[in-house]
Amino acid sequence: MTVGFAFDAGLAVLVLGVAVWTIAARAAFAAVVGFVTFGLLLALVWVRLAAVDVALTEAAIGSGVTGAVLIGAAARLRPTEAASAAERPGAAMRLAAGALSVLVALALAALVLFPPDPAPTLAPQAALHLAALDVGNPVTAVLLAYRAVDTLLEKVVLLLALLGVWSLAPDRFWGGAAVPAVRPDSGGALVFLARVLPPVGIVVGVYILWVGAIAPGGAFQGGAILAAMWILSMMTGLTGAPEIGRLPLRLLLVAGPAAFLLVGLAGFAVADGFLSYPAAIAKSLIIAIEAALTLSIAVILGLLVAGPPSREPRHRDAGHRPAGHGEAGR
Amino acid sequence: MTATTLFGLCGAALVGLGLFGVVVHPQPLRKILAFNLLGGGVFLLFGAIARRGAAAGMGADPVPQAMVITGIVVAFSATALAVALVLRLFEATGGASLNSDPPRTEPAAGPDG
Amino acid sequence: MPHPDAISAASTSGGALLVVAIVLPIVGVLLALALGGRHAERVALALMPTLLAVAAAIALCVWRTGEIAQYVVGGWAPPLGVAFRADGLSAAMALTTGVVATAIALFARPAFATAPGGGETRGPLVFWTLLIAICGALNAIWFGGDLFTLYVALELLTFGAVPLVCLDGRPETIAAALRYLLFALFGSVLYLLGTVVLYGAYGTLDIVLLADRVRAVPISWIAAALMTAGLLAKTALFPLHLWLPPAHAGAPAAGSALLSALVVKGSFFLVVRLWFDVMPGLPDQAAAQILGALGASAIIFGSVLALRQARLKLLIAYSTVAQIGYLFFLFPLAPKSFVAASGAALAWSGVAWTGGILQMISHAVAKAAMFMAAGLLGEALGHDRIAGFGGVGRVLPMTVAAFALGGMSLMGLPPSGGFVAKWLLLTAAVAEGQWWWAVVILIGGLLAAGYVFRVLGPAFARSEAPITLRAPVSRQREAVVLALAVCALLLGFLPLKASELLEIGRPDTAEVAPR
Amino acid sequence: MAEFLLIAAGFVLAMVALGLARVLRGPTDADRIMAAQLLGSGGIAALLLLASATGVSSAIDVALTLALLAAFAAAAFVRATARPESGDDGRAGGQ
Amino acid sequence: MSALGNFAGGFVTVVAVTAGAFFFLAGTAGLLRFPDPLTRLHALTKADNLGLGLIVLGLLPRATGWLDGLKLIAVWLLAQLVGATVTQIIARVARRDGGTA
Repeated sequence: MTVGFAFDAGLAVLVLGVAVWTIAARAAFAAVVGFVTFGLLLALVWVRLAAVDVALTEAAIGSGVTGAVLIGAAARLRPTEAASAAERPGAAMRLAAGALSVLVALALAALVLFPPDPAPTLAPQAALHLAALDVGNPVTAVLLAYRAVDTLLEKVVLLLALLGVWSLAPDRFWGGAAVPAVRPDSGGALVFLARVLPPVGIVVGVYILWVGAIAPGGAFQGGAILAAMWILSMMTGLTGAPEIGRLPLRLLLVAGPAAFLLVGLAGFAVADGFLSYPAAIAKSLIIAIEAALTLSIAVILGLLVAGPPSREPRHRDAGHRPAGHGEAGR
Repeated sequence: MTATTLFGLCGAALVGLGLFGVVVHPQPLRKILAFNLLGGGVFLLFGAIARRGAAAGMGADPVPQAMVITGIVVAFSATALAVALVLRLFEATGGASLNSDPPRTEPAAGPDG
Repeated sequence: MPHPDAISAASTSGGALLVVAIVLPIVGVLLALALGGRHAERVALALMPTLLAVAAAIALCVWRTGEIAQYVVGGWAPPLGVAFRADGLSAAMALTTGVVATAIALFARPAFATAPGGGETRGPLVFWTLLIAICGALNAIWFGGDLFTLYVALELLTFGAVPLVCLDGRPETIAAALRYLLFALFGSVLYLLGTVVLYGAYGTLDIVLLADRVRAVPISWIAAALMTAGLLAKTALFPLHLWLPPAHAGAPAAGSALLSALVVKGSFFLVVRLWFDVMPGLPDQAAAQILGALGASAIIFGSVLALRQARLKLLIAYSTVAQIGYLFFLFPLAPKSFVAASGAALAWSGVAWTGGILQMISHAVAKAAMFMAAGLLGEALGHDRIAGFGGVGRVLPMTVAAFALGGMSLMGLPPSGGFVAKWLLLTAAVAEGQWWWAVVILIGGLLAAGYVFRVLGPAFARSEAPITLRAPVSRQREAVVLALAVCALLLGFLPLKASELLEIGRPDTAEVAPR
Repeated sequence: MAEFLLIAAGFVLAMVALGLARVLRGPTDADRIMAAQLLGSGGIAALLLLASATGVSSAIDVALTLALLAAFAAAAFVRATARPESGDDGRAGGQ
Repeated sequence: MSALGNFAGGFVTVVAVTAGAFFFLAGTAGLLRFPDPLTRLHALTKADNLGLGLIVLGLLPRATGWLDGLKLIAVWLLAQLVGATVTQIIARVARRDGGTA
């Protein structure tokens, strides 16, 4: 047994242990903290699996932003826990669920233990066209070129999730902003952090975006870091959440997918059809799309964490789009 | 056994664990957590497959990696929407239980906002 | 779908239309979100007929060539890249989507209007944007040629559908939406798991390439089981149907129509794709019988529960649970005999195939009409208690007639589309010697008659008290609903020739060697 | 040298595991939230050692990301457990 | 880099990383042994941050370029900053809740 394998075995056991804790913990808050550590450990696993792009995504999203969403929710839902504990399913149901889960896990384990030989892979084919795209990072090539249409659809999924969250607001708040449930404290360590961290975070986020063309990184990871900085700033009240009815905000939201789509459609005219890039400028186009996407992703993620608007829009007649009808208000 | 197999098995176990949690936990928030574990297990299985497909100077097959990244984004979107729904339900009812009575279609079943 | 050699890695002449069908709604979503306000409604109203026209063009193209239309995105041929494909089935589903969505858009106009000069409001913006998004997601599902692209499209569909359920913001509908979301997410993660297993085994997720590579080994079975289970949860097949009635009944009428008519068909369509196109080589007698049995239980349970509902929208929602059941007779009745050597079996399974798909289409059209009719009744009367419907047929004859025409399709009365669909399934069941499905089809028809007449009986009865309408009903909206209901009826008059469209892209016997 | 670094990474990870076993059990939420901090230092250290041992220098970017976001859990925690503000309206939280 | 430099670098790495690992040991020991959240927190953050610093120091000679070295130092600085803040936040919460479960 090599040192590397021993390390991996320890890591796997730790990941599983934390996962068991997440399921078994009595209090929801304890489970959520378990889940956040699970995300952090998973980033390590991805590095061990030679998937640094995924590790970056997991670190930024899986632990960072998801953690912020879940921890906030767990703290707010604490009063409901006692009531729902009474709804635990009976022993028979639990036994059946356990049996089913074990069955599925065993079937999958069998597949893992007896994999097909040789292992199927698309790596050689992906490598073949990298030169034509002039993109050094094969994962970026898959996301932005070979399977660009998946990425495009996924961005629309993000937008719809945001619209879904917004749709939960009461009518009178439509067009308004999400106000944090608690008053931001002006002094304090957190506010200090929220002042100091964002400049660093922006540099790192832009670096991750830029390096994505040649090394692990890219739009989503970069955007998630930028979003995290914005969220931190909103959490501490340094910046208010924006009003969702504003035209500039809406334009920011759709800028990334729109740029993606425009370049994709331009492919009909100047290249080999939808979502194909002219070889000479493929790399520049990909970086341009990624830059636009990063911006939109950052805004969407930030607003997803901020939640539905909880305040009436302030400029009812000014601004591009007066929103809401106030008679239902206050 | 290789490290790839090991993490593949880890993924399989996570899927089982997540499946169990999704079915057994009554609280929506815990179901969401379990769903995320389940997703993590699926992604890990995919990661093991990608690692086995290392070729052409790449440490892992990039196609599954890209799909996992897309999957993580989708899973996050789902989590955010689900959490927002749970919180809204809590605000509206003071509880977060799924076992409500079947909805009474109130007067004016029409589409009012 | 045919052998991979039969399909080249290049796009076919009409292939670009597939891109249009998928990209146009995405453009629409972006425009609706960015411009907001009344523009969302305008974009949606302009887009729905356009999509219908695009679907018609695709159907024409497929019909003319008699072959699958294909578009290779970005010129990257599968397995590295992704292809969109349209066979006869996809074209027919896209057409159905176009017709139903256009009708829904016209119907929803007054309900989700934004006052001219007024500001943007929540309901309209969310509704119109999601309507566009759902059409885009469905088109991506009909035309997607890659299992992972289909996964993203499925999620798109879920995210479009869930907020519609709780658009009115009442606690019950929020709970219904949450339950729907959890079921749907559970379903898609299982689907994704199956996809992962397939990639690990065969190194591609392209449907045509997979069809050639999939072998009848345990790994294929596990993948198929996981994906089917996930899709069944999304399709709300009994016993995974619990989420559906509250969700479909809770949405505003236009939303209910969209959910019940089209959204559940998306995941069902993928079950069909999975068994008939991805894994045609998998012998599936046992699985097909299980699916058929679940379908039969859905018909019985759904219909009985529909009979017991006091509220009209819940009755219609439970009838969706039942009508979904019929779709699953496709699997035992149009089994691999499609691919089997004997010519006779081929003829009969072709019948079951046509019947099953026609049931999918006619239920979509009829159910949309019925939900919208129920919406009009609810608005007019101020309630949707079936007990309070006495004599409403004399006041709102068009609406009740639309409901009745839709009901005919559910019962399977001639000459509706539902009649032809059920008749074909029945014939296939008898011919295949699987008479038990025929019995269930007949019982289901009787039960459907029961719950439809529970509504129509009092509605057409002479009522003692004069009916007072709480709100006037727009003739235009009634006309839209009636027109859609007539469409459901006309499906029964489609010449047999039209059903040949559904078989374009099916493998023919000569090509498929037994594996 | 690579082996030495891997052993060190494993050792740090073992310490993290031990710490996790302690803090996750509580008893207070303040204890539990320490788990995030534990990984914020130990997890990052293990990751850096790993990156150096295997020569995957891009893994440093992962560590950088983790370090940036390490405060998130704790920040969300204090925000969520702070005293709720009275009234949802009227406070001008300007941009 | 000369052979001597290589050797010196390797020496620094071994010593610093070993020392760093030791501090992690100390931090965890404190975490396990101290009685209340505040002291536990204190032990943890002080020791772990020092441990991380030493490990970064040990890895610097192995960095493949100036950018990697810079990033290593940035990681440590960030961890310091974030660690200090988080410590203060948790301490405040622990004090507010009065250590009650």
